[in-house]
Amino acid sequence: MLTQTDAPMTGHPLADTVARFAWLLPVLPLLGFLFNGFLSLRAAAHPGPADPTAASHDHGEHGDHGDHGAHDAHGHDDAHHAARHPSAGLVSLIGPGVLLLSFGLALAVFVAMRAAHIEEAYVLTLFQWMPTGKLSIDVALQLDQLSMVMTLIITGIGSLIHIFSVGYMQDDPGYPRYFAYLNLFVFFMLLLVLGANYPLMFVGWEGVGLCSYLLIGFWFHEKANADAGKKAFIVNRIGDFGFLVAMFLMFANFGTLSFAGVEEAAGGLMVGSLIATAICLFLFLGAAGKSAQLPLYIWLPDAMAGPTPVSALIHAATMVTAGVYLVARSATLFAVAPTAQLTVALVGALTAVFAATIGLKQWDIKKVLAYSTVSQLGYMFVGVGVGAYTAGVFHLMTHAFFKALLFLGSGSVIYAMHKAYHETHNHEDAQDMRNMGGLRRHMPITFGLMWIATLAIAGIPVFSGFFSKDEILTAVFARTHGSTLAEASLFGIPGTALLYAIYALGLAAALMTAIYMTRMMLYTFHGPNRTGEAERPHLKEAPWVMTGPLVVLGVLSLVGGWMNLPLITGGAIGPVELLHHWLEPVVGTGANIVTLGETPHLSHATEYTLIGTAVFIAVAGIAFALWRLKPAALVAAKDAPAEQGIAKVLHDKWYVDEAYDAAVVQPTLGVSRTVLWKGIDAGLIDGLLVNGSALLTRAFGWMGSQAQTGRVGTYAWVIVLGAVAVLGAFSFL
Amino acid sequence: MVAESLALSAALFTIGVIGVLTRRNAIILFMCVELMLNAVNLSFVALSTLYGAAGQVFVLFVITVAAAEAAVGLAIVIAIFRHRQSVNLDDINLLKG
Amino acid sequence: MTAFLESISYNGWILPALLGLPLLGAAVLLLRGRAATADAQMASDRRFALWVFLAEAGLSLGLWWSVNVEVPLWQADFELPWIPSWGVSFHLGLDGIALMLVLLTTLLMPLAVLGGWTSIREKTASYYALLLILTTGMLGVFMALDLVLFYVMWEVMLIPMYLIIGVWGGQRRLYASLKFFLYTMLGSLLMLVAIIWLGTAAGTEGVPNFGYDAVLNYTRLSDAHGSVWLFAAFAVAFAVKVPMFPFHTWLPDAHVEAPTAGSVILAAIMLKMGTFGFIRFALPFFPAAAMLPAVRTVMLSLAVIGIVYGALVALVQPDFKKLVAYSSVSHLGFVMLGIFALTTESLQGALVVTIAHGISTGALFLLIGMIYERRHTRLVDDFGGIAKVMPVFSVFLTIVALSSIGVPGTNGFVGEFLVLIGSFQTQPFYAVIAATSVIIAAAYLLWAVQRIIYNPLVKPENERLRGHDLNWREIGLLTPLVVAILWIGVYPKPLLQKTERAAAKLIQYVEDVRTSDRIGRIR
Amino acid sequence: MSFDLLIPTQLMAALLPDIVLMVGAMVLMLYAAWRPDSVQHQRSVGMASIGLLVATLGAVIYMAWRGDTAAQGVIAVDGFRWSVDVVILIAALGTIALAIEYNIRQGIAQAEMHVLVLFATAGMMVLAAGRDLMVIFLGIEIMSVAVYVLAGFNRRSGAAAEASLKYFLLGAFATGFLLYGIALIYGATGATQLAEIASRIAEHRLWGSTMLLVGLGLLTIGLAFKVASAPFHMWAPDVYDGAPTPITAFMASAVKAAAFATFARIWYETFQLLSFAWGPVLWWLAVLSMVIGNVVALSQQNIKRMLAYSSIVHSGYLVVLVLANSAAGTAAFVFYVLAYTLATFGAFAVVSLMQEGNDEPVRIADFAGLWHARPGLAVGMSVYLLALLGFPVFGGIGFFAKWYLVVAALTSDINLVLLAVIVVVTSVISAGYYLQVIRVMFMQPRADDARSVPITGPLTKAVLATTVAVILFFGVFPTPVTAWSEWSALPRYYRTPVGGPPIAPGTLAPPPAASPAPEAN
Repeated sequence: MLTQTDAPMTGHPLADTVARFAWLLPVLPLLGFLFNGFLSLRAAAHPGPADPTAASHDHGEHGDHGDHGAHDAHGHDDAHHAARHPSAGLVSLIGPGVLLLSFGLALAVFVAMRAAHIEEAYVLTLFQWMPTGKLSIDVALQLDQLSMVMTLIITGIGSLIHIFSVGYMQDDPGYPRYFAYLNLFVFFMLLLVLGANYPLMFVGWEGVGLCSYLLIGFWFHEKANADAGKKAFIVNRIGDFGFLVAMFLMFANFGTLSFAGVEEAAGGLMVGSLIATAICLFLFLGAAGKSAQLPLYIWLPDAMAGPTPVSALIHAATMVTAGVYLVARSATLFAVAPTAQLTVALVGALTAVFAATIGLKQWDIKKVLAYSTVSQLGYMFVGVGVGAYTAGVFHLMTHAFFKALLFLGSGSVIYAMHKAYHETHNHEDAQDMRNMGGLRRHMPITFGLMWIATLAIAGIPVFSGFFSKDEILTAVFARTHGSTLAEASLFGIPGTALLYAIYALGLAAALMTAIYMTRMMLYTFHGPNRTGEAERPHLKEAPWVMTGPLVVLGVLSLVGGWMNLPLITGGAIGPVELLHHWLEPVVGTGANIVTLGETPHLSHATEYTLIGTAVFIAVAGIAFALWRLKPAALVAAKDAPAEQGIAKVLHDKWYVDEAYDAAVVQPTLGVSRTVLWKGIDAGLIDGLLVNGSALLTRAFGWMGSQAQTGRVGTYAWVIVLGAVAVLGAFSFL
Repeated sequence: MVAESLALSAALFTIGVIGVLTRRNAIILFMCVELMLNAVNLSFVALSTLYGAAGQVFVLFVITVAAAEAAVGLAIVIAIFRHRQSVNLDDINLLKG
Repeated sequence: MTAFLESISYNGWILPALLGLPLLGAAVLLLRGRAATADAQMASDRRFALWVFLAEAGLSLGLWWSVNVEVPLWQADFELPWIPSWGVSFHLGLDGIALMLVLLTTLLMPLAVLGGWTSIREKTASYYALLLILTTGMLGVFMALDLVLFYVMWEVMLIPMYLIIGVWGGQRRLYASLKFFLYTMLGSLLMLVAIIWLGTAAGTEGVPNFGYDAVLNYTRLSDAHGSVWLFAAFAVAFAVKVPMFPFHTWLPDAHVEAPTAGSVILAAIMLKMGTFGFIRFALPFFPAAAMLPAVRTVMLSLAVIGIVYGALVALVQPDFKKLVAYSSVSHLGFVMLGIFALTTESLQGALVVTIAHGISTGALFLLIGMIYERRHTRLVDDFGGIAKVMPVFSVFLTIVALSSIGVPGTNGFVGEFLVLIGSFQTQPFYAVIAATSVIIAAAYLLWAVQRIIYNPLVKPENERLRGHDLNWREIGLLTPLVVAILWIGVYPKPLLQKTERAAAKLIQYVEDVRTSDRIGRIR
Repeated sequence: MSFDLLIPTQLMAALLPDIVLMVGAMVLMLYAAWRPDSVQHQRSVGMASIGLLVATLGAVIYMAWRGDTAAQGVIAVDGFRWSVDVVILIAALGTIALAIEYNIRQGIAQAEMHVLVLFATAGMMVLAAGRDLMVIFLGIEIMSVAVYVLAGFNRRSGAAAEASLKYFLLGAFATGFLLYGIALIYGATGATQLAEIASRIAEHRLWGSTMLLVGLGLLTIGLAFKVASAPFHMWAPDVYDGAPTPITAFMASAVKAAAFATFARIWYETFQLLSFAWGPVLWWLAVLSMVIGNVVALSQQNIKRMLAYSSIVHSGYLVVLVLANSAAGTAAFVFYVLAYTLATFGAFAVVSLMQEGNDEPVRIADFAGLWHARPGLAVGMSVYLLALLGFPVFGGIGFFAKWYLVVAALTSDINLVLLAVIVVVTSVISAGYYLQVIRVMFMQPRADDARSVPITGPLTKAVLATTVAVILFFGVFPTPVTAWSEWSALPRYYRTPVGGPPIAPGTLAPPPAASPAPEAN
């Protein structure tokens, strides 16, 4: 096999640095998981007077009579009668602690990597995993610039969210379990980005899916939550099927599954190679599943059933971007498959618009953010799809900042709402924006920080989202000519036309993004408060352990754009294209193939025009929302009339879930039950063939038994008939 | 002469078989069987003109055996008559199935 | 370790000892005096049986070191004349594949006993004696190097299992046990004819020879079309046992009605005899016939149909045990696909699935048994919210279900991945269809698990389970299984190395025969 | 030494065991009639009969040990004869052992029953020895007349009387066919000695002779009736059902073994060249017996009738061995009848224990829960049934019997592959009803009002223990039995010299090499 099996890589510049201990990066959270998991089970196995399961039982009943859909932060129901979990203190130390350690280590490795200026990935082989026949898969970690970026995001934002969770989940009876799952998630996520081959990446890939399943269904006593978890896992599995087939194709054609090996093999392929196209399309199916793209996005909005920090970490900042990482990781392979790239970009663009339309009409604050996430993920796919890998990863990063902030901020809001409702024993929906309003007076810090994030996601200049989104749009435009994509075609439509369409879709999505985000802010923080007189005094800003991480994220959302300032700024406000240069060794080859070996070139005039358009769109969106939406006119959820017309269609998410249910789920179940089980299994095989032949035999037996009349006459006749037959046979044979 | 004797023997045998098939009285049935045996005896006797005394020896054996059978058979018929007061074979079908 | 084992000439006596020990145990169980009360009797019987099984397991462990899988000779070879004039000998031996299955059997049996520790209350001596006899039969199948011995062992297993299902089973035990028996017997009797045919044909100077190597030597030159009927006779016997679609309908009934230990043994070990039969007999004996395009298409299609069909039917099962039974159909389809795709990777994967399925499904049945003992129902919809009241149980159930789904990091993934990636090399079409089952598998198991341990806790019967979480015996017997699940998932290399040589040899052998143009003796 | 059977003294010497038995039986008959009927007397005659049988067995073993041979003649002096004798004598021993206690339980005081068994046994031994159609006829009749009486021996039982009458009438009817067959064969060949007939057929190229073929057909019918092979089987269930259970066991085992012995001998020694004619007929007899017997047995509720149908199935199996027409076939025959006799005996022994009045049928349902009441009996019964099924280890020697049968079928010069397949496939059906009994015994509870099974007497116990032990022991170590049966195979020199009829198309022609592809006959 290729590089990965030459175990220690002694010659590598990173070999003698702290990078040797990179295996600790995932192992630390794993230890955290084991420890927290043990604490969780120990508490469960020794029910005492302060029995958390008993408390949670009450809690379960409590939740049942609520009739208002998915509740977040249910745990707080117990606040007044359940003491904090007995091992909460220890858990609060370990859970975020391991993450911080991991983050520290990641920073150290990052420093070492910066110092070393490596061109080639550092592969840390731990042991052989599945060596058999021609197949040789190692458990090996790959440290390069891309995995480094991802590791920093995961451990960094992960740490913040862990800390936030200490406050957010403090009264939940499943506190240790929560941190166990969260730690396990980080372990798998790090495995995903650090794995040096596709199978190992797949381990992380499925592992994060598993944790996502567990965390979505964290409050499993409500069927909807458990259903959402299951749905996420199964839809993800559809994508995983694609990932698997892609791996089969790689092994069948390249004989290797390591990143290095595949990259080397892909480099030898012609542009437009059928094999590469097939592999990439299957990989993208996997990516679409994990990153919630059309047509597999349906699980992500439902995934909001999980605790809000989980939504922030898994369903916004890290896991859902794994698909983008996968494409970036396979940059060279995608680069030789322009048809696949166009597919990726087109699906991304369509998803961006589609999800944004739904986001326009959601009332649940988390649902708005969920569709926004789907939409932004579409953006990232547009970026990596057109071969602007750096742009995609850049947006991934800034999105991680501002979307985590938005989710945590919404968590803060929900926390406050819930506490208020809890004090007054009100069972209104704490997540419905129609029940909020005017919260800026009660939680000013959250309010301010969330506006930063909103401006960032809308693409207002200076904020981080502006730079990354603009870079993607510019890259699309730049590739309409003089790239492999422009020369390729999809379904007979030339690439150039498609790219223009994608660009247009991108703008449309940007416009809608600005609208729905402003809408969310208006309804949540502005206008009159709609909670009710009793609740209003209880609305408070969250404790510092929660707002602290928000502040950090707010800063990052503000300045994150500086990590990859466009060339056109000319270094006026800071060094340009930092991220681009950093990632060059990893994705450069692929990017160069797409652009036919040249740096995509646009005239300054064009570039300024593009930037201007984007900014105009963003501002227009915000302005439109401010102009049209009247928070004052809104009524609380329980008094709100049902939507009509297109609003209802959007609110009901284009009825996609219903369509899938009718077209896929019910037919599968129905066919399985009536045709396969009752029909073939019970009816044909068991009924007709097995029991039928037994019955037939018995029937013949009964007939034979009846023929045995007991009369000598009958017997004599049979003897004579037999005799005639025998004699006949003897005479005529 | 042999051929005619054999034909007669075959005819007698067939008559015996038909008798067994058609009659319902145990005694008559048994007589029909005796007829079959004696038909065979006729064959043996006829054939012994061709091959020597073996056939005739056979006939003696058969007569002896038939006598023994008759003794046993009639005893059995009496036994069944004691139980059923009938020797009609259609009445004797306790055992069946 | 190896040196120590050599010093006691371990390889010389271990195989007959492994066969004999359970029989001895069974005899002692049946013949020793009765205890005063039924409870005392039960306690003493099960303790005795457990000790015998533990001794057996301990005894067999040495095989891990003593069997040298790199040598292309039968290991721990043991031969005694049995019926010399018929060319039948008592010949035992192992290769890497058989080694794994023997160890699976010996190590799983104590757990199966522990699984039925409290639920078997009547006729305990007979029950454990039957389990012991069954063990001898199963081990014999894996060890036999003589076709007659193999057949005898193959059939011997039937009666104990028949009685275990029929006497200690559930509601419809009579139907299920008879179905199990007749199905299996119908399959194996055709094999009997084929075995006799082969043995007499392979003999010299009028004396048949039923030795494995002799028959192999004889059939090496067999012609594809001539031997296809013989292949079919073997294949049907094994296909029933596997079970392959459409011979599978005995399995759900048998599984559902069998007591826990019976289900565990059925799923974990007995089904593997079918796949083992293909690997050890059907394929090497009749490579040309098995590789006929038509035959191979049929086998691969049935394997893949089994995979998808089993998964789809499992999706709609209301009874959890039945669901797991159908999932077995699906998993064993993977094994068959791996075997008939005929690459080293796929065959190795098939072997891993064999072991993995044994562990995971065995554990699932143990778990079902545990919840059944407490709740007296297996209907998925009767549960709900169990995680609230039995968290430890739920953790185990989740881990085991995940391994059955084939989540990476568990044993299930390694096997399925290797099977699929190996099969894709030669049979991409079938491999891709088979791969769709990763979706359905997640659907049926997660859905069932969700309905059992998650969802609201509304039924008062379930509420009463509070405080009846798994006890230490149950935790203790599940823990080794979970450790094995994770160990094979994370570090399957030792396992793969044990079987690598045997697998590669088989593939090479079949390929050689297939590509050679020799006209065979069997026409 | 080699006997010259034309010298009367040497003929007498070759008949030593038969003479011992017959003379002893006559003496015992006088003794039996000497005293008034009583339980005591019945028992003492029975014990004396057992003694006589043991002595005869000793004589047989002595003769076998001497290894004598004989030139061609009216009787055979060969291993086959001795082996069949041994099986028959074992069956007779078992019958009397069961009958002594059965009679006491059923209130049968007549001591002549045992003597009749001895006479029937003597007839069977003549059958086993006979190499002359005349001797064979005599043997059949000696046996049959005694068994006619035995079937109806329980005079208080209407069923027994009916059984006896049916057996007698139909038996005599079939004897007519048999005898006519002998006459025609005699007419066609001019000989009654088997070897003589064979050589005349070869010499005069008689295979086209209609007279011979019709004679052979009639002979087939007569023998098929005696062995209860379908479609000439219909008497068997009724007679087995009505007869006293020990006698049923005797009929199912010894009578059948003796009739089959002569069947096999005649076909092997004499009619090999006519295989084109009898091959298809026997093929169909075998198939019909297996199918009809199995299928009808499945619907039986009465265990004796079920075992009767099962014995019809076994007739079918044994016809396969006749059909195989080879030395291996005769060896397998000996093996099979031994295994079959032991198993049948055991099974009927258990049934005889379960029986209350003779007219009260023993139903399979009566076995329900027997395991809980009498575990030993239940386990024993299972062993017998599994032996009948041909199941390895638990069915002991029964498995190797079936194994040997299939070996003989597959190594025969006649292509019997399909028949072998039918044998095994139909035996799956038989599993259905054998297991039915095992299942009610083990898996159903004992009914509250179930009849109590009487304490097993010492003789019955001995029969049960011996049969189980032998079945199981030889089921694991079959070598002595295989060696013995190979020793008792009919020697090759009996076979007619080469040269035969042209092989007609569509007949059972010996293929150049056995083919795995089964083809229709």
